[in-house]
Amino acid sequence: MIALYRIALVAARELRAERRQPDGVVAAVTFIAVLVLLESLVVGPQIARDADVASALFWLALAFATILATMRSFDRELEDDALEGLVALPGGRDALFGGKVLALAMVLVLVATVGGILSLVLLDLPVALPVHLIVVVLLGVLALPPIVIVDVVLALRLRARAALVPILALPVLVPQLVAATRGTSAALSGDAVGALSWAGLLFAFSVVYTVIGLTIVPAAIE
Amino acid sequence: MIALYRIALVAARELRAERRQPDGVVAAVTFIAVLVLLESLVVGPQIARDADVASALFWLALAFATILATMRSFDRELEDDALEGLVALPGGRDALFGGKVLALAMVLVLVATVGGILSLVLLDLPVALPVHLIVVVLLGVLALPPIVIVDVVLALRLRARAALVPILALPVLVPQLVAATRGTSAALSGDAVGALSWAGLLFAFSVVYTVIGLTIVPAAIE
Amino acid sequence: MRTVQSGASLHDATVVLDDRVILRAVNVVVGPGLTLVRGPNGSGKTTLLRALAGLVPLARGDRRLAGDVLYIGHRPMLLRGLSARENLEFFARFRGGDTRAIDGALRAWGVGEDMDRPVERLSAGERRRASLARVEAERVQVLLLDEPFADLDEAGAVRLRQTIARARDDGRSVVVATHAHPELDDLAKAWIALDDGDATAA
Amino acid sequence: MRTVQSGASLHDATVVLDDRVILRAVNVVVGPGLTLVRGPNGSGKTTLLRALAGLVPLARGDRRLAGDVLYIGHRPMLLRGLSARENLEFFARFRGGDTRAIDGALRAWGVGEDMDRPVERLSAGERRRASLARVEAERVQVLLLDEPFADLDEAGAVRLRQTIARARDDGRSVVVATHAHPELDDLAKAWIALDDGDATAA
Amino acid sequence: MTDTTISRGTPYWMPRIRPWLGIAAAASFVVASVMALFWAPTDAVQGNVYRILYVHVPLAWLAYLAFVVVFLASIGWLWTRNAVFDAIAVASAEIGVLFTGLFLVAGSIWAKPTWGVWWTWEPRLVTTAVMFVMYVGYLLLRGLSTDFSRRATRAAVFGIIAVIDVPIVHLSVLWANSLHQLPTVLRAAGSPALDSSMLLTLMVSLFAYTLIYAYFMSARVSLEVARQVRLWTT
Ligand code: HEM
Ligand SMILES: Nc1ncnc2c1ncn2[C@@H]1O[C@H](COP(=O)(O)OP(=O)(O)OP(=O)(O)O)[C@@H](O)[C@H]1O
Ligand SMILES: Nc1ncnc2c1ncn2[C@@H]1O[C@H](COP(=O)(O)OP(=O)(O)OP(=O)(O)O)[C@@H](O)[C@H]1O
Ligand SMILES: [Mg+2]
Ligand SMILES: [Mg+2]
Repeated sequence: MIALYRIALVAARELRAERRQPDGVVAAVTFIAVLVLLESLVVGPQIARDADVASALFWLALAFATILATMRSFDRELEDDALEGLVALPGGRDALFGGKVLALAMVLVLVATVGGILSLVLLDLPVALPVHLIVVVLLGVLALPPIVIVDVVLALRLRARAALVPILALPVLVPQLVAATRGTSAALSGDAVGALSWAGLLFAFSVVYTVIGLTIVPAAIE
Repeated sequence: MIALYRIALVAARELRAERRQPDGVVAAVTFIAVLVLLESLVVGPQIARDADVASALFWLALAFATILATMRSFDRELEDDALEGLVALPGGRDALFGGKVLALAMVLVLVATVGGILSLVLLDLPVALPVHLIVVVLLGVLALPPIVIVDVVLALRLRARAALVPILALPVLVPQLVAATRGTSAALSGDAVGALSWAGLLFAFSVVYTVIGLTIVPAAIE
Repeated sequence: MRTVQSGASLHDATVVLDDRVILRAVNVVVGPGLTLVRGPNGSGKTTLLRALAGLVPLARGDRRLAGDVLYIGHRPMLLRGLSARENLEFFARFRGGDTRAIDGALRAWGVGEDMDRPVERLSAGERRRASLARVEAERVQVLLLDEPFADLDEAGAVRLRQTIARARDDGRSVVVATHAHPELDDLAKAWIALDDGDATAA
Repeated sequence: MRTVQSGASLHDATVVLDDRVILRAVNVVVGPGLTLVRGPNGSGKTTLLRALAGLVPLARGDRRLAGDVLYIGHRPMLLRGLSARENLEFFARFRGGDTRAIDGALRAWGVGEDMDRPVERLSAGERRRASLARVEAERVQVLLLDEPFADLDEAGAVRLRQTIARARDDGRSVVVATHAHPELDDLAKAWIALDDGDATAA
Repeated sequence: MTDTTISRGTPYWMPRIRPWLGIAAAASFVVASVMALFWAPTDAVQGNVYRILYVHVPLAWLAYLAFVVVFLASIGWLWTRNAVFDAIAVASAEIGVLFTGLFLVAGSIWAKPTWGVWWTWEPRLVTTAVMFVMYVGYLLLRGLSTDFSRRATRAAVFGIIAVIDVPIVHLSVLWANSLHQLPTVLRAAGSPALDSSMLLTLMVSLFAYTLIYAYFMSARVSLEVARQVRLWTT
């Protein structure tokens, strides 16, 4: 109980710091919008409207948004040794991971919702199975934060941090991104069975990584 | 003369700090490689091997690598107020932009070379005009840093920095990325005139932005 | 090995950073009252405090702790973006305590007017004061303060001495690493002298 | 307006940060010798020094400068990743001077052994010492030191006082913002008392 | 070091002419609307939908103008440090973003019946969207900056860079495979390729929207100057 309360406190602190930048979420959304714009401009409109390609772009953009948001969150913590202040609290080490995952997941759900609607409208995509699409996107979004946060924590205090994180994170994210892309594309084009089985895989990913994170992250922080 | 010497000093300092992290360049290259892999995996090999799509992915990845590398460079400067130490030097304000552009361009040339060779090999692309390709890539790489550095300086010390920089930089980079993509694709598919005229445009971009940067960035730093 | 009623202790603790031995087989027992850590620059004071707080992995030896620890390092450890009040509220809630003491503590430390401004907009001394207000707001048994006088003006230093004296009188364990401030010696019960990684207790 | 031979001055300078007035129509003329800036936490000492160094935009008024400035703030301002020696070499070369004095200066400040380690691996006091070695390595006319005693041990503080005295005797303009350290008053020629953004010279 | 100059308030004639400017803007808007809706002939190919032209095109041009004004005011601020330039820049940027949003929507509404889609990926549309995002970014940058002169300086630098997109939007139709109308009025070779009564209607609309822009500007600049004065006198 107390552990959950502490996780909630860390998440609330994170969200508050995030909200102080009134345009934090706006920023991430604009980022996705710019990426969608950019890619369709360089790739060409026909290709960009393909259900596979559109989903791939969306998930790549979301992966980057996650990495950026996570790094920003830890950058803030490293200034003035705030992270150390948190870790020095009794139970601080254990609450860190859960709190960050929770906060980041909430931010990303918002970003994905707005960014997804934007992509649908901008690319004028037909949606065959809206409910399946929502389920897939939600599970895909929940699968992203744990692994990115684990990587950021591992890379913390290493010098090449900003560049190291994508390297550590992206290969591990590849399976999830492929699953999310296939699932999204299945939901867009009406393949209900495909969408649900990818969603199941995504759910498994997020459970596995969350458990791993809760177990090993406390040990990885000094 | 003294101004050039100072720019060289700032660039040398930057490169040295960069070299201390032996994985700086490696990191950026891996980043590009992962991105190329990821996209070809989710988008499908046929589409990914298309000259247009391959160039587009390469340049998008390079744009992100530039943004990441620039932000990392300034993160390092903000720790312990090192940037302030530089700006407080006589002429420091003026040398900052030039030095950073120089250092970053050198890093990016390396990254683009290795990343480019990697993409060619991984995607098994035929190259019709190798010399033109080199010219286009070189000019494209030189056109990226000025604008990214200006935007990072503008967003310096602002709270939503990590999110603001891509938002400010990417739209401004769009024309350059389109030019670089078209030029690369022309060089890959044997259109010599096309490649050269896009290269000329890229050259114009880098000159214009460098001049603007050298003129107004000093005013933008406090 | 002995048991400690309230406080912290290191037994035969060796700390290695960067392949260099920073603390060498240190035995330190901190009990109620004020313990002063003295030693020249680079002798390992910060590392010792961080080891007591469990922030640094021990290469050998072990650490015992009775009661919660409040560690305040060279930097104020407040999260940017949040105000001083929000930072302190977070810490207090996290410990399961209440937040009633916070306003009073911040006001007593002279940052009453600035307590709702983001901490990165405060001056160095104001930030230090806000972080020291945690001592009153969290009321924890073991206090580890690393160079807490830095950036404080005369009034702030007086207040800090009073705070330390009061904490000592309350039976809390207070460990302060600081240069100069000989007047603290009158309050102290124990001294740890560090020299290049070797600790001698007095 | 007067002319200044060597030194720095602010005329009718107003600084606004965050839409709040931090310095209010301040007139300050700093000439050769030691000028002490005194004032409680948050009174604007750092802002005054930064304004003299040209690091903060003036909302009104202007700044004059004769000779180069060396400003060292609350933080040591050394670039992480580089060693202390490399940092100092960069600064010296940037000013067009030579780098011969650097090794000696770092050794004199007690960081001779650590001068080739990356600065982020130094202790707080060692980092401060490395940054103060710039005073000897760069030999600039106008020195602006913000709370330079922070984190220094007794030996370091003694060395800093000697350094300040020597710079004063050489006819350099030295501005030091610090709390306590009343012994500096004997060396000082002028005082600036800051109170909530208003400066009074003495 | 240059001083920041703060104007002592809006020029005395500003508030006096503003009502007249508003009346003129409203009147010419009514005239332009009547001409656009009833007087101008129906298009031979598109029928009545084409009338969106009279909103779409003037708004696009005025958005260009607004961003060029941002550019000039930005140079003005960096050069003179006169705060009134910053007021002009922010006012013009906000109005420019508004107008861009409006002509994007108008174009989109026009695209549905003529091209069959609300939005498509072709150079003019994409570059317009990029321009929109860029100036939203400009406003974000302003919003995030804290104090006055930093905000003004940073925004000015970006305002100077961002203007490069205006010619790019204008020239984007010349790229291969553009669906969008090629330049019909503002074209290099020869006179406008447009029916003369249509052209007249367009010019009257342009005049009306220019007055609206001027009216908005005068109101927004005064507001901003008043804020500056309040800030600097407390
Ligand atoms: C969302 C969709 C659209 C956008 C973003 C857009 C954007 C623009 C822009 C930026 C201009 C100013 C051109 C310049 O002078 O540089 C313009 C002009 C114009 N647009 Fe559109 N437009 C859109 C849809 C349409 C549609 C559907 C039509 C008609 C089929 C159309 C017809 C025109 C015409 C006739 C002009 C005047 C061209 C000239 O004389 O230069 N637009 N549009
Ligand atoms: N970046 C900033 N934004 C807004 N206000 C600031 C900023 N930095 C400082 N201030 C405010 O300006 C005032 C003066 O700050 P300054 O740092 O100059 O004080 P100081 O005299 O150096 O204090 P200290 O003794 O604590 O170092 C303080 O009230 C502080 O809150
Ligand atoms: N992260 C690190 N990696 C490697 N060595 C370190 C690191 N941090 C500190 N050291 C070294 O450990 C030794 C002790 O450092 P510590 O910070 O504990 O000293 P200190 O007594 O607190 O000094 P100060 O009075 O300067 O604060 C120093 O020699 C320092 O160079
Ligand atoms: Mg220490
Ligand atoms: Mg200060």
